Amino acid sequence: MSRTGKDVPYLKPVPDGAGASDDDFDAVSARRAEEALIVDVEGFEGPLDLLLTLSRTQKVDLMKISVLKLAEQYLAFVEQARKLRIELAADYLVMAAWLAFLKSRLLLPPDPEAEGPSAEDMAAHLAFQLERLQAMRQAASRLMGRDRLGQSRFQRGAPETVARKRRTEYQAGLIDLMRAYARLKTKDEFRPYAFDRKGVFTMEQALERVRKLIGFAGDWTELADFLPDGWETDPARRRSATAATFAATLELARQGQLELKQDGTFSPITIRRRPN
Amino acid sequence: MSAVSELSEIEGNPEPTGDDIDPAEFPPPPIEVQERMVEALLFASSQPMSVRELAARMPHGCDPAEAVRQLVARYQGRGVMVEKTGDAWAFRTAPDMSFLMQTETVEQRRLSRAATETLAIIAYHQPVTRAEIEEIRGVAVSRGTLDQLIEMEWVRMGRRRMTPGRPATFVVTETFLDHFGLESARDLPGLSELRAAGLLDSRVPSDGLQVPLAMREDDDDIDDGSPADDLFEDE
Amino acid sequence: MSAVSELSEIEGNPEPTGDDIDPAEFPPPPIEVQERMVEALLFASSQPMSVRELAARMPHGCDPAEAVRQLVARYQGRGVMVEKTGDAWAFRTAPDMSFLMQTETVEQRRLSRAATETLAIIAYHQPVTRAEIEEIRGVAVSRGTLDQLIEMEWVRMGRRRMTPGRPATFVVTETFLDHFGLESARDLPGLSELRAAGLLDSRVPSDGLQVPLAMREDDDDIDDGSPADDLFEDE
Repeated sequence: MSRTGKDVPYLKPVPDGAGASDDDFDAVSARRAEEALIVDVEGFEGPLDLLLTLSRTQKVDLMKISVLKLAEQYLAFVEQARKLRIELAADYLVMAAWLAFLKSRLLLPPDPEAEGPSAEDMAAHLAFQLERLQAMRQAASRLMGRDRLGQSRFQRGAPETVARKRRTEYQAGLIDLMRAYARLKTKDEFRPYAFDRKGVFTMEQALERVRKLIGFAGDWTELADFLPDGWETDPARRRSATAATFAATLELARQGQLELKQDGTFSPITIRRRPN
Repeated sequence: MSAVSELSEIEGNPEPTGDDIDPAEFPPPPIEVQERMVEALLFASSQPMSVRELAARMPHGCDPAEAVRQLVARYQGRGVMVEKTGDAWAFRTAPDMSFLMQTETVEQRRLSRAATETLAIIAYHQPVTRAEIEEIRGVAVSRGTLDQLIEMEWVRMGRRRMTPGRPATFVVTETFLDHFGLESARDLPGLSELRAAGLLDSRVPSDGLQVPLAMREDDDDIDDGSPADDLFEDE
Repeated sequence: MSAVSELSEIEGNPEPTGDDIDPAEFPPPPIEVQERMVEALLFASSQPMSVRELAARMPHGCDPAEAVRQLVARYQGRGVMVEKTGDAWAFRTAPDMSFLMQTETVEQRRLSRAATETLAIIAYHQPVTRAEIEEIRGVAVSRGTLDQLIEMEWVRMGRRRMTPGRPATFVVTETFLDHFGLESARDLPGLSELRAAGLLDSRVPSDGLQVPLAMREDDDDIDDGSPADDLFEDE
């Protein structure tokens, strides 16, 4: 520990057996210290922090700290706070309950039947935690005391920024140019092939239609009878509908839903629902 | 120790306490140390520092002018140099190292179809007005497309056409001819040549592609040289 | 020559530029010049630069690592020095010159005690989970504290711990190392002593041993008890 309690007015070193001291001054200062501690409770970062502060009054290496004594100090602190009608946060009371439990277990002879860690283990872990917290505090303070950038070490005050130049090179060859020109001058020749959606009966449409109708057509029925209404007269539309319907029947035959039959080359194709 | 008292220990960067001592009683540090001081000060400062400013920051009795002189000499031929700006001094990158301070990224991009077509029309029909380009392409020519071609220095403004409104015309540049390996725009191949070279679809009709047009009579002979800025205002 | 016959030539052979020259064919500059290059580059940047970043900016075939080595030696004992931070290098003023720099000092956001302790715990115990930090400090870690450290770029999320709940871990950054003048996290003061003393054990012990954890912290406004994983989903 780099500093002892003597720097802190309310943590005047308490002589061993402080409570029993005859010296009035010490007794008064000890009481003041306790009161200050309580009043300053807001300055603590929780019960562990308070325990660490209290542990310093033992003036021993944290490894050798008496957890029993620490528990008593803490409980006395809580008692004192109650007397002064200072409201303590629930955390502090939870810790008090835990320490009271630990204290009672430390005082009682160990119960061989008891489950879980022994009171000594719990005490040892608490001591370890306090030592570790203390070590981390010291580490933090050493870290902050280093030659920090912007405080004792400095970076270049006027960094020279790297200029980022972006240059775009466009590529175009004479060929591109001439093709572009040819495209423009022959625009009328290159009429894009426009797909005539109105005159096309899709296979999806045909599938849907045949699936619906095949249930009613129990006997062999000509494929032509499945063509949708209004598609039989116009040759282009009839061709599209026939092709789609034929493809659809092939698909359904593949799925095992219907059978196809053709008596001879170019004779009408007939279909029927596949008997179960 | 309280949480509060420890804070100052952690955070409060303890100031060197020697401020009370009269600095004049102490001899200045050796000039080598002064040079180090100037080096650190110039490095960390965001602004060039004058000798007077340096003196104000250095211990009593220092000779920053001499320290600067030595520092300048020390950085002679280094990657950075101590340079005087007005009456102040600063570190700067050595001129021959400045190329390291910029990164250039070259991006290869194909010219857009709109730009290629516009360029082709200008090349084959120059001088040509914007309205004529639009008529040939069948779509409006965006300002960006022409700007891009002008920025690339492939196209420039030509003479104004002596027609109502005196529209500006566009012509191709020497840079364009260089880039495409042409001696003049008249060397642009015509249709039959393209077809002979197997570059065109045979479906292209023979009268579809013209050889570059001769200059039109009605062009304004007075090249006023100034790019027709007003041209773009209607955009 | 007809334009057409020239076509293929033009197409297949874009104008030669200096850029096409294979840089590998040229020997790298002598190491003295490379040292000057590194000097210029590190001087120009306020942030540390890695050897890889240096190499990317230097001509092909250079050996920035060797150049840095020579530069470090050259600046030994100067007013500025070449410092290593993680894998990167930077010029920083020599610490013994700090007394000159009072006006340069950046007013830094005062770190709370909670933040300072949390930072130290992360540095010495990294990678460390929020639960482990809480176990060490004995209080809940507020979201604000970690946010502040992350915002300062001193702390970042590390890999998730492969334990139930896959908690996120926290580690310190290169910016942290740079700020505190550390070459690596292994150089933290007193690290080996702390480890030897067994004080860097951060595992959360089994239930029976655990000292009650305080759930409140002054600057915690949103403590819902769960680690704020959602804030850092990109990790």
